[in-house]
Amino acid sequence: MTNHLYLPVIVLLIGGAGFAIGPIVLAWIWAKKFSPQKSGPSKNAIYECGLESTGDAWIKFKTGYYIYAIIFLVFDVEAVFLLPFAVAFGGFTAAESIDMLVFLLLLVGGLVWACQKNVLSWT
Amino acid sequence: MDEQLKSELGRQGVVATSLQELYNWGRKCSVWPLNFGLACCAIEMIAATMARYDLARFGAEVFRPSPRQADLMIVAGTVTKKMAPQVVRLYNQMAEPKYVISMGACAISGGPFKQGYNVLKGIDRYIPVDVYIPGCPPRPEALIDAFLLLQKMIDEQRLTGPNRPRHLNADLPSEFIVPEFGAHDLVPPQNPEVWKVPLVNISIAGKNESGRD
Amino acid sequence: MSVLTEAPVDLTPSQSDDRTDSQLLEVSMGPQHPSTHGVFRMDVALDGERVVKLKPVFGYLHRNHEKIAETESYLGCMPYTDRLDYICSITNNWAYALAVEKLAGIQVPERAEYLRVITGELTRLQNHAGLVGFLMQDMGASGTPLMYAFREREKILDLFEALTGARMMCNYMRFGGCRVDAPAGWLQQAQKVIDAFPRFLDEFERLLVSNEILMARTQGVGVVSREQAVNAGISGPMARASGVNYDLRKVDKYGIYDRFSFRVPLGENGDVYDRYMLRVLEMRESVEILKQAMRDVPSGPIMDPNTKTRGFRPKAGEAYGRIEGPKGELGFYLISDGSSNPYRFRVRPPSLINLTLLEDMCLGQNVADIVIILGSVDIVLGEVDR
Amino acid sequence: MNLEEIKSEIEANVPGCSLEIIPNGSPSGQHSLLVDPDHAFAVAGFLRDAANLRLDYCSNVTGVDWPAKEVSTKVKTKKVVDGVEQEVDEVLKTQSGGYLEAVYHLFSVEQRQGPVVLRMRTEDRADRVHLPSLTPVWRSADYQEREIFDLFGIIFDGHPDLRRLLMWEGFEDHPMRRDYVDPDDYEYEPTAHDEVLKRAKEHLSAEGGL
Repeated sequence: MTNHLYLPVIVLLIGGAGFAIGPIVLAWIWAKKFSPQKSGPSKNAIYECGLESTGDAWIKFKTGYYIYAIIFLVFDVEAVFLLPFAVAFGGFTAAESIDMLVFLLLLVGGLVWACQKNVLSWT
Repeated sequence: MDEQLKSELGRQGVVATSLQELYNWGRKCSVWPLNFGLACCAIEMIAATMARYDLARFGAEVFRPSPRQADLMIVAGTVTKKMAPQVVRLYNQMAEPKYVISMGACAISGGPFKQGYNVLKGIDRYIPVDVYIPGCPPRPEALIDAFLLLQKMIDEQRLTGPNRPRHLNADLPSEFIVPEFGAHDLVPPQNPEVWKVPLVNISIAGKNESGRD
Repeated sequence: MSVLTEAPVDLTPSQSDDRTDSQLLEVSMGPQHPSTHGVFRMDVALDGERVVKLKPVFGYLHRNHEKIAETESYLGCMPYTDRLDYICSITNNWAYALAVEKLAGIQVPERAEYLRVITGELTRLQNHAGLVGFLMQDMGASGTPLMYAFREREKILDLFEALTGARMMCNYMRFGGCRVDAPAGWLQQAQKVIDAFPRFLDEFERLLVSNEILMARTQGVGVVSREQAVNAGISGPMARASGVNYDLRKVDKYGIYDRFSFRVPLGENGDVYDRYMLRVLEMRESVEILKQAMRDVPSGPIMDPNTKTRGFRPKAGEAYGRIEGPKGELGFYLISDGSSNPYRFRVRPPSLINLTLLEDMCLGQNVADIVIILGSVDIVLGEVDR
Repeated sequence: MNLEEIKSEIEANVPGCSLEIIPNGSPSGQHSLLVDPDHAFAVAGFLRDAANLRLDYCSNVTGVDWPAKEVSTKVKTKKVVDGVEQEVDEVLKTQSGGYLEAVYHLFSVEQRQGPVVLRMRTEDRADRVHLPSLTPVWRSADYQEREIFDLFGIIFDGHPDLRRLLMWEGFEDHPMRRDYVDPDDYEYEPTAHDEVLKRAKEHLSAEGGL
């Protein structure tokens, strides 16, 4: 095993996974051996401030929430794309910066449409 | 692994513990109480968590609002009959291992409001209580003393063997019946499994008034 | 090309809450809830985040004070009044003692009146300090402002413990005076605490009063108009925040409050910010009163010699006595039939009656604002449910 | 404005209402005004809106239970006893009570007026326990009337939302009445004495002895 190119990455991966999975497996084995499962009807009931919860939580929400979430998602992903753009900002030729500009303007256009339709304003 | 060897090793910086001690040490130093104040004792409980009495020194300042993440229920205040089903349901919904501190005279036995028609005469009629703190309201130091007592109890719990604690014992119940609201009183008025009335030698014939033999 | 001329489909969410597209979420901010300062339950119907219906449910701490009082003697009821509004026990005692003195026509010596004003205003200070801390905690500043507020409260509780023997349940007043005189050095100690209090208030005001988040979250939230407040029987700082100039210390002039010069702060638009500012300003006024009271405390007896508290049997009759408690107008309505037990012992609970407008204040607000509105009303469940 | 003037003013403005001043024995001097339930709503509206009264702040609403009881009062009567005129005190048996009562303490915020005490009485304590609700006049009476309905059983007609305030929904009797019997929740006490001993014996004998 000459020093394989990706050796440190693999070791790091296994170490990380071990740290993550390890305690969970340990706890699972511990629970299996020592503390038995004691679930019952009252324990699994929905917790609502000590009362028996009535009504259903799966209801139709106002559409405004859904649109708000989608717009947030779009700009969240856009921020991820902007990261490499910001890192390599120095050595850009004209063509590349125009491409980036088109990408940005498309999304800003979307934002302008949303504001103009006052989707984001909340009564 | 006798004590003398252990303390010898301890002096040289080598800690020798058994799995059980490690398990109990870990659990006793991070008892998370349920955010559950009822009456005046709750104010003293809040004062105990504030800067002056500082419950954080004992690892218990994290007050979790939801029973799923709490492992200690401090019944701080008067448990009324309208509140009793909620207290028992919250106790059932807490994850094992769970403990109960009955704080204040009202939670122990109804306290000054014993003759009230809407007052439950003590929460140990429905759920098992681990530590009782007398007082009305007990001082914050008394609550900290209760925590120390609870930590000592957790420390002495055995992992295996016949008298292992309830959460390690499959056939001991972890849920208790939730009382219903009846026409005049809670139905059932107490939980016979939990509330065992010691023999009260009241002679019905009423020979000796004071109730003693 | 008829397609083009067709009206564009309107995709925007309709601002008016038409029921068709969204259902209501029934949730109960129930007896065990971090925001309710005790066991108080609100059944809330939510349209998304906005409150559409709010029904409070009481009774989870109904400890039957009034039924038990009918089997207790007049003196025996005094410790029960500590547990009514268990944050300010001395003002409860004062209200009950005042009602019994009105019922039986008892006089109170000078020094006792001064001690009553001093301990009463100290109670108001620690109640308002605690409230400001809890209000910040409801707003999300979890812990830190409450630590500062409780640091001040602990100093005052030490004074009470030195004077009456108990931190919270002082049982300090008697019909015709006070139970025990101030021990040696207590007045100097109290003077030190009073002198240090404005520093805490300045610190609080510098940190919080002009804090943008606080102003953004509380201004215009939970508005109560002046007429609404009076008609709904709202009293105390909550009524004065809506501009109702009705402070029993100035109206009834009970005790010796007419000897002190202090101002009564009033709010304009009755929202949560005004109520918060009311408490901060009232703390300053209380410090003024305390300074004047500490300056001229006379010496002398603290109990009216010819009233016996043991076998106390007032003549048959009734009396309604009230004081300006930290939460509002705290009244006791006593009916006596000549025996040693009160025939009817009724407490006028300011916390319960200040909650009358809770639903009106919360309709249309966000869920997070309910928590602040309830916090600004300043309820204590021992007094709400009695 | 003492009570007589208020009484005359009400009688002038509210036709046909029968008012009665109930004297108050204690030195507090807070005499009260008994109103008959039919005109109570009109009287309340008048008291709130009258120019010189303006009692717009109903501070306290209390329920009181007066069970029927014999009141024997000694009365000095002149009686002819075997031909001689003599002072003889005779025991007079009068029935008092036998009704539920709602007491309203009214104040005026504008004119800083003292308490005006308004009383309403029901016919009897069993089934005719209806009284008009004054919540539409003073919103502050809302929860307090619900509490009186819960603990005393007075049914307030016209109340927007008359439900039990403090006890749970299924609770049946009215606990603050003088003749309420406590539920038999057994109080274990190691050294039971007098009151608790009596209850413990009743409980144990009900349970078939020990």
